[in-house]
Amino acid sequence: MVTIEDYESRVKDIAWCPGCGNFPILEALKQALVELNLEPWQVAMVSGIGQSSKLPHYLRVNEYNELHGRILPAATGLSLANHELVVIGVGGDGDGYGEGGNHWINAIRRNPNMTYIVTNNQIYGLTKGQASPTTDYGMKTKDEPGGIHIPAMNPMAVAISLDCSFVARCFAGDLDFMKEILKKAINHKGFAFVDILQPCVTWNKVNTYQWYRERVYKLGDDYDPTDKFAAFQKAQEWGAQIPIGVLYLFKRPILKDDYVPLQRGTLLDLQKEHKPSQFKDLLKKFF
Amino acid sequence: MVTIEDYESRVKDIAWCPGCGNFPILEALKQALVELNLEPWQVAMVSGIGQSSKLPHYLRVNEYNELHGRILPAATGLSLANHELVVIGVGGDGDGYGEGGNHWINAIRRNPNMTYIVTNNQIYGLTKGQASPTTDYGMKTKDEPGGIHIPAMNPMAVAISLDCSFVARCFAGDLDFMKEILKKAINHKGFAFVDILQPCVTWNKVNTYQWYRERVYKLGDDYDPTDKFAAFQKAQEWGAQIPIGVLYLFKRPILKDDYVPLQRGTLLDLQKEHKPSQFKDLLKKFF
Amino acid sequence: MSTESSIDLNFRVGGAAGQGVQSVGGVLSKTFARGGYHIFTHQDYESRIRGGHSFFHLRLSDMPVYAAPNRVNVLVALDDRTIEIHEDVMVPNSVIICDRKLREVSPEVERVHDIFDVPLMDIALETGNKLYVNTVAMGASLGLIEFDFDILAGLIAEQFKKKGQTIIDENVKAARLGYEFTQQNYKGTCCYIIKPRTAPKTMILTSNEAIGIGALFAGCKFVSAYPMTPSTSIWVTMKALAHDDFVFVQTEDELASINMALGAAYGGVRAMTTTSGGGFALMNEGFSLAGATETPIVVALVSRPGPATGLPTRTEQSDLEYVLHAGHGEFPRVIFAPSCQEEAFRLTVKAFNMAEKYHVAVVILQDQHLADSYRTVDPADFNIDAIKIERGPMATEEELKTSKDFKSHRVTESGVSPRAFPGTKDGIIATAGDEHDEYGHIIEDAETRNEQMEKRMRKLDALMKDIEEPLTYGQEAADVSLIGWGSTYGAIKEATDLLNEEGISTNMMHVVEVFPVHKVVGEFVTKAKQSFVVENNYTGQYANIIRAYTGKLPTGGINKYDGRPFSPGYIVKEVKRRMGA
Amino acid sequence: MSTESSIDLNFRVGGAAGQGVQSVGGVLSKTFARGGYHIFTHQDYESRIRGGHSFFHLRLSDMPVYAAPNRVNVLVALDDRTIEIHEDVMVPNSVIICDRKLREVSPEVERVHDIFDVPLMDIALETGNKLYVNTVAMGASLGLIEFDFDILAGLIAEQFKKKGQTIIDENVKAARLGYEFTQQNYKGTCCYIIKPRTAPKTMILTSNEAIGIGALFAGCKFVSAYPMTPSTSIWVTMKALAHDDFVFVQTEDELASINMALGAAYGGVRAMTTTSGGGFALMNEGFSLAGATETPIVVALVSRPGPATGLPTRTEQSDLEYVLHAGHGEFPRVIFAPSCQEEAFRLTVKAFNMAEKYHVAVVILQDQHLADSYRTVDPADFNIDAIKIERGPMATEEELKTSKDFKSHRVTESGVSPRAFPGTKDGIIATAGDEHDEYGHIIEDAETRNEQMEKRMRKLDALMKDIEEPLTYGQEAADVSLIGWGSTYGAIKEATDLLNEEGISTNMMHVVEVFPVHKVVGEFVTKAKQSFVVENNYTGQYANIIRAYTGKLPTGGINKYDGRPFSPGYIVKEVKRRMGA
Ligand SMILES: Cc1ncc(C[n+]2csc(CCOP(=O)(O)OP(=O)(O)O)c2C)c(N)n1
Ligand SMILES: Cc1ncc(C[n+]2csc(CCOP(=O)(O)OP(=O)(O)O)c2C)c(N)n1
Ligand code: SF4
Ligand code: SF4
Ligand SMILES: [Mg+2]
Ligand SMILES: [Mg+2]
Repeated sequence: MVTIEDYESRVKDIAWCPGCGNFPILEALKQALVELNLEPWQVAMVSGIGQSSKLPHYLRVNEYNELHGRILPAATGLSLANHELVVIGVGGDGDGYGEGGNHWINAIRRNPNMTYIVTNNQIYGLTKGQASPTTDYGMKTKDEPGGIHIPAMNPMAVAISLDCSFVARCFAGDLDFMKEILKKAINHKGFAFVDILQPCVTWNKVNTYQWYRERVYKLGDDYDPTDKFAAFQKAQEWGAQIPIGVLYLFKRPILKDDYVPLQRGTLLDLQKEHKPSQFKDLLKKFF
Repeated sequence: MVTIEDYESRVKDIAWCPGCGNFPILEALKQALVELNLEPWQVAMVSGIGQSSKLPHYLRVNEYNELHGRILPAATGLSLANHELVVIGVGGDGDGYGEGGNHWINAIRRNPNMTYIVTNNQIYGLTKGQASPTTDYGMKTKDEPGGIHIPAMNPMAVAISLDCSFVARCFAGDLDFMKEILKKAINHKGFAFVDILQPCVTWNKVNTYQWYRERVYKLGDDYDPTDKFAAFQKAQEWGAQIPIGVLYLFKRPILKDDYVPLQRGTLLDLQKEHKPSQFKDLLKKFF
Repeated sequence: MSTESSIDLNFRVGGAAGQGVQSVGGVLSKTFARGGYHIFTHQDYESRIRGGHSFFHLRLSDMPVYAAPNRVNVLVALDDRTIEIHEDVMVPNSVIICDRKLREVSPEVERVHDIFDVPLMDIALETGNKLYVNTVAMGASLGLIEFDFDILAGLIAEQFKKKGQTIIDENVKAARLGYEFTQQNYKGTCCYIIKPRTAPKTMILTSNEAIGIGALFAGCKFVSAYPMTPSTSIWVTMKALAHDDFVFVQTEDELASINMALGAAYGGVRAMTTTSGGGFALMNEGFSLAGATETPIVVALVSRPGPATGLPTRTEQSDLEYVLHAGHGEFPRVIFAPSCQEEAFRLTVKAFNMAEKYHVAVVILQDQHLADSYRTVDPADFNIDAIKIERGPMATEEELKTSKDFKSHRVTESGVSPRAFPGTKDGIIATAGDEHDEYGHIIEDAETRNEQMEKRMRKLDALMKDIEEPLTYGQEAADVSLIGWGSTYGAIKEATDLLNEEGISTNMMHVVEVFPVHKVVGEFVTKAKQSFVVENNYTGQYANIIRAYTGKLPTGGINKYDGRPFSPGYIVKEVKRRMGA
Repeated sequence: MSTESSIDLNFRVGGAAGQGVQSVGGVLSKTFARGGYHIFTHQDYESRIRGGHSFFHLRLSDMPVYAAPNRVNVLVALDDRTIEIHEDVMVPNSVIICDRKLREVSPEVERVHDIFDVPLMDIALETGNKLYVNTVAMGASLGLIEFDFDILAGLIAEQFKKKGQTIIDENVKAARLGYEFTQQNYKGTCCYIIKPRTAPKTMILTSNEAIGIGALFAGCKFVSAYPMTPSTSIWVTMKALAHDDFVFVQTEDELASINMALGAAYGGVRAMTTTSGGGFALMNEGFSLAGATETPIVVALVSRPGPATGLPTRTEQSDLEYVLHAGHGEFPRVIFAPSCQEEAFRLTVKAFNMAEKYHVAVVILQDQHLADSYRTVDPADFNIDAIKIERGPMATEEELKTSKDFKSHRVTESGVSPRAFPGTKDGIIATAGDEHDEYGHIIEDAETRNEQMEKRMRKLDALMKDIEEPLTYGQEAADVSLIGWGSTYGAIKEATDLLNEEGISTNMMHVVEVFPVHKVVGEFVTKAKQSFVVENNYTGQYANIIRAYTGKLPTGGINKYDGRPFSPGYIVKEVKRRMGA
């Protein structure tokens, strides 16, 4: 039986501000992994650069800490190299929708088997409070005291428009719900995209725990996440009411299944078996 | 009066294949500019790299021929430097949705005042027929004789999900309609995104003139492009029926209007008036 | 600095991120500056917003100072780790200020050091808010040298102006209580009485701020950038100072940053982007495009230690050869590396002129150390009236009207083609990243290629005449010659003085207009008996450049790559080691 | 090649893109190869799919050949511009094949050249399809030297196998009619009777194909790439040969390409990405990450002339210093530059071994010229049985089980840390692009930074012992020493022979394992009386590297940057000019 202690990191000095929304996310993820009875060595996390991208250092799993914005290519490569790994990407809203935007829309299209968590604090945390693509219109930041004049991106709507196979939103202030969604995401076959509303107690004085708490509500059992238009409509809600839960589910081919060699085993297995002589015949074509 | 001869390029050797869908696009654009009575020097085009990105060389306008995928940043910069210019970006589907994907989603969000034409031949033309993000699922290419196994991106749906201020589709086989849409796009205040179905007679043997012609139909007068959900639903049509016309219109602030200095004139004017002494007082803050 | 100076006091404030280390250090710095003294500061911080350990080093002198030594007279400990981390650089007659109610002090430390217990928290609470701890610390520090309290009070009033009179009053009171507590209770040996003096007024600023100001004065009207430590403060400064006088776009990534700036520059405005090494890596393709299209652009690259994310808040000079060769293909470029705030200002203005005179990319290569260092400077060195805006040769309206299309890339002797902006009546201005003819249209033939390639490369010769000689300092014939570039200036200069004082005859050459390489560089190496290139990097990049571009061979290198800047003492020690001394 | 050879015939087929220039040239090449001859080809084409002008140069010899001279014996004109463009490189006793019904020939050309009118179109139409024009041209060309027709017929049959017997028959007939037409009607002086000879069988392939094959044999299981001329054919080759034996991902951009490959490599598989200069520019940040995380990766960079998009289908060696310094910060790397197909194969295999033995990025730097050149090679040089797969030191299962977490970056003497893959039972494998400790976790302190930095840089010394000596050729003591690297090998070697024959004693050194620099390089320069570095670039990049890394100074450079490769004759001329001859 896997226990929470198995996920105890050797890193003790956590570099987040006290009260940061990343703490409950870390906790929920650990609990989810334990409840799924996954061993730490079976899990590989890929993160970018930003506050939440430090997260994998704070639990005990395999980890490739990438550059800012490049989580998804590396995670895709890793998931193809060894599709037995449970691959989880984690990074910020700036990392994912800003620097990494192109990878995000294209990973959705490819549908690798992995979970992608965006800790969406609607701000650039680590670089001290600049606007991110999800910063609300009009929010005042340190260097834009007059307020941000570019409307925020709606990641849920975009992901749905791209037919993402799993689209969910959670709130860092609701640990149990987060844990359940994360378990679903990890169990999902394909690209599971989870945007987590994450209060940044230092730089975002608007979208606070309380702000979110007053607005989020859970999608009910009657909600049908396979209805694209309903999902698209639901995704527009942002203001007085913010839905959390699995917004959209779409069945589509998984990237790995497209590859003939991966039907025989992992690519890593194939690598281990490799013998140059197996290709000998191939030289014939050049005579 | 501006005439079509004014737009005659000094470049005579057009590097497109005979029959390429880029020819009518070039023609439609020229006619649109003439009918809008714009002088060539008032127009500045920014293109990327690919077959259609050669287009600005084939008409007589100001031109910044960018790198592959980087049309939109340069066009945005240009439109802010001199907002009196009529800025038009043109490039391929690979250029815009592949290499340039991140700029596309973020330009939509910023809403600079410009037109962006994507000549969507659903293939990488110049590099000899690899799949692009819009290549139809299952299409056989030279290096994927078994067929492309990743579903195509739906640029209309994505642009709508991002609240793009003007979203249109045309077909290169219908010159007049194309011209009218281009005129609307150029006249539009804000980011006007026009995806043109462009037959590539060399590499795309599926989506031919005929294939498109059998499928495209014009949106009727009763179609309301300001209804987001209707537009999103319309955008899903791809197969037996492909709608062309203005799919979506959304009023939102224009990038230039956010900038105080640009209310006084163009940035270029400001540049010309610049005197170092105007900032003299600013040193006081450092004492 | 040399020992001629009579005052050379080093304060260090240590604490966790978020504790206000920077604000204590910053306010003290400004207080001393207003009191007529010279200061130099160094900031050491981690890549986090709260916690960890950071410190602010403040050197105070009656002479201009350009570097921070690794020694401390007054240590202000705001967190538990400060004493443990810095105790070994405390000099004789130094003092550690800490609140013993908040911090435990080990008996060993106690035995060795003068611990001055100031009830920071009690005083803060007494004045109204535990947040005033920092203000109390400022006062206590100042009290130690009996500096004029009113200057501090005035600064506090300015700083809290927006927060209202009560807050100002409380803070001033907190500071005063700290000041008085020290005066009344400090009995140790670390007592210097430093009175404000009437000296010419100085400005106090960091080198990033100097770049930001330089850009504004140079008429930079467009900045597109993506946040990246330690470069961000350049545009933050610009926005704070002149929000309504230029256009700033925070882009989605650095690919967009450089290409947006290129679009703006093509449109005729002076454009800049700012970044650090990782962001510059993403700009490389656009940098090459600037070369091909001959679009003038300025890139301010503020380096940090690599590879990859490396040490994101620390210092290194490891991007020099990268910048020199960055971008595929071959094209001219200019590299400036400021040695101090004044030079950062001057070189930034010059960068915009060079870019537009020669239609090239100019990189201002700076590193975190200098970028974040406050120093007092003589305002005369920011001579606004002397600034000339040189935009390079322009096409006449006549030319545009009479030529059907414009030759943006006309082949000229200097390689520079007269310029015109799109949107000029009758002008058709075209350019391409593909090889092109004079009109900017794509070509395939070898002759035109050669013509355009040679035209572009000729600009390097043309602009060479604008490159200033490196600075040399010290005796003509010396046993040791030190060579440096960029931010190491202060440390090397002080080391040169110290070595000479110790009887090792030393001179130095310092390069700020780094590329193209001035001929004096090779001559200096030739003349030197023994030359050491001092660089904050591992591989000795400038030494490589000297060999490659002058064919001369420096004797060796003094390198450091731990993310921390050189202190003068470190260089002295390394020189002596090499001299077998 | 030297004049010792008795046969040295140069064919050139010119036409518009889309006219089948490449297919005519390719089929003729293979015909000659099967007939026991050596061939070398060069392809010149524009960045377009139809129109413009392109040509295929085919050199035929009874000796191995490594370069294409700029002279032609048989010119096949498929378009109007061929004659005008190539007539000045026609040698005495040469012939121009063209269909006078399709092409007009000017009286001046007529006066100077032997124009052989072949009714290509009539014969094509007669055999059934105007598309057979190319097949007729193949036959006609072959007829001129009375080569064995059956070899061509056999090749045609293979090529059209999928299209059915009728198509095969018609094509064979078209070729035969062309062949016979020549035999019966050609009366000029360009008649060589070349009979197939029984020579050992050769393979015929391009250097990009050799890299592709090399990667497959080396066990490269993962390629992520974005299409970019002239690199694309590497993975196209791999997919065509072994679609089901490795994983290929066409990415959205080059940022994704390299980072995806890094993810796969971290996962334990051999991974590669391919690109050209512009794409490599976009990969720079990821390249630096490979350095920081010590992830083994191979980058095949096939260069074209820059800056920016430059001349996208042409050749240049202008990315060498860029690759050497690419990526912010400092970290070791290896650069290989193949000189020919055999070396491309060998070096690719070695690249994967080096990457995994030392946990570094290895760049295979090639340029369009060689990438697209077909050449006949001895299959013995593709010795599959000799290939060793060396994956470097691995952690034992025991180690993983007993240590709680794994030290991915353990500090060792060689700098190489034993490796483990994620997903191994009980192993926790972490790494970071931030500076990290041995476990791969982020650190901020100077000591660990130094340890890790030094550990990484030490690998350069360790791997140095695997770097092979450069090839030297020619007499020991010569008046002229030529130095080259990469694709210029053939031209320089032939120039060396020619110069010696002309009485200018010449030797050469050729480098393919370019970085780190082997000590023989400096020694060679020291020994040389006069050394010239021959490079397809403007700035003399390898000469720069020699100066920077050996401190030795070559006499000068022979450079070319018009997008076209060196011919041996060009080098000879340039050497003579420098010798005042
Ligand atoms: C290429 C590059 N550009 C910029 C940076 C600087 N940088 C580090 S984190 C960050 C943004 C952080 O915002 P986000 O991704 O939202 O993460 P958060 O800190 O808010 O969790 C930036 C811009 C970088 N490391 N690399
Ligand atoms: C950074 C970079 N990567 C790759 C290329 C090679 N390239 C040139 S055009 C092109 C794709 C063309 O496809 P598309 O944009 O759809 O244009 P089309 O030719 O189909 O009009 C590619 C990949 C390049 N020029 N630059
Ligand atoms: S700055 Fe914000 S996101 Fe970063 S650790 Fe602090 S609270 Fe969390
Ligand atoms: S390849 Fe296709 S897109 Fe390119 S010019 Fe030819 S037909 Fe047009
Ligand atoms: Mg964030
Ligand atoms: Mg296309």
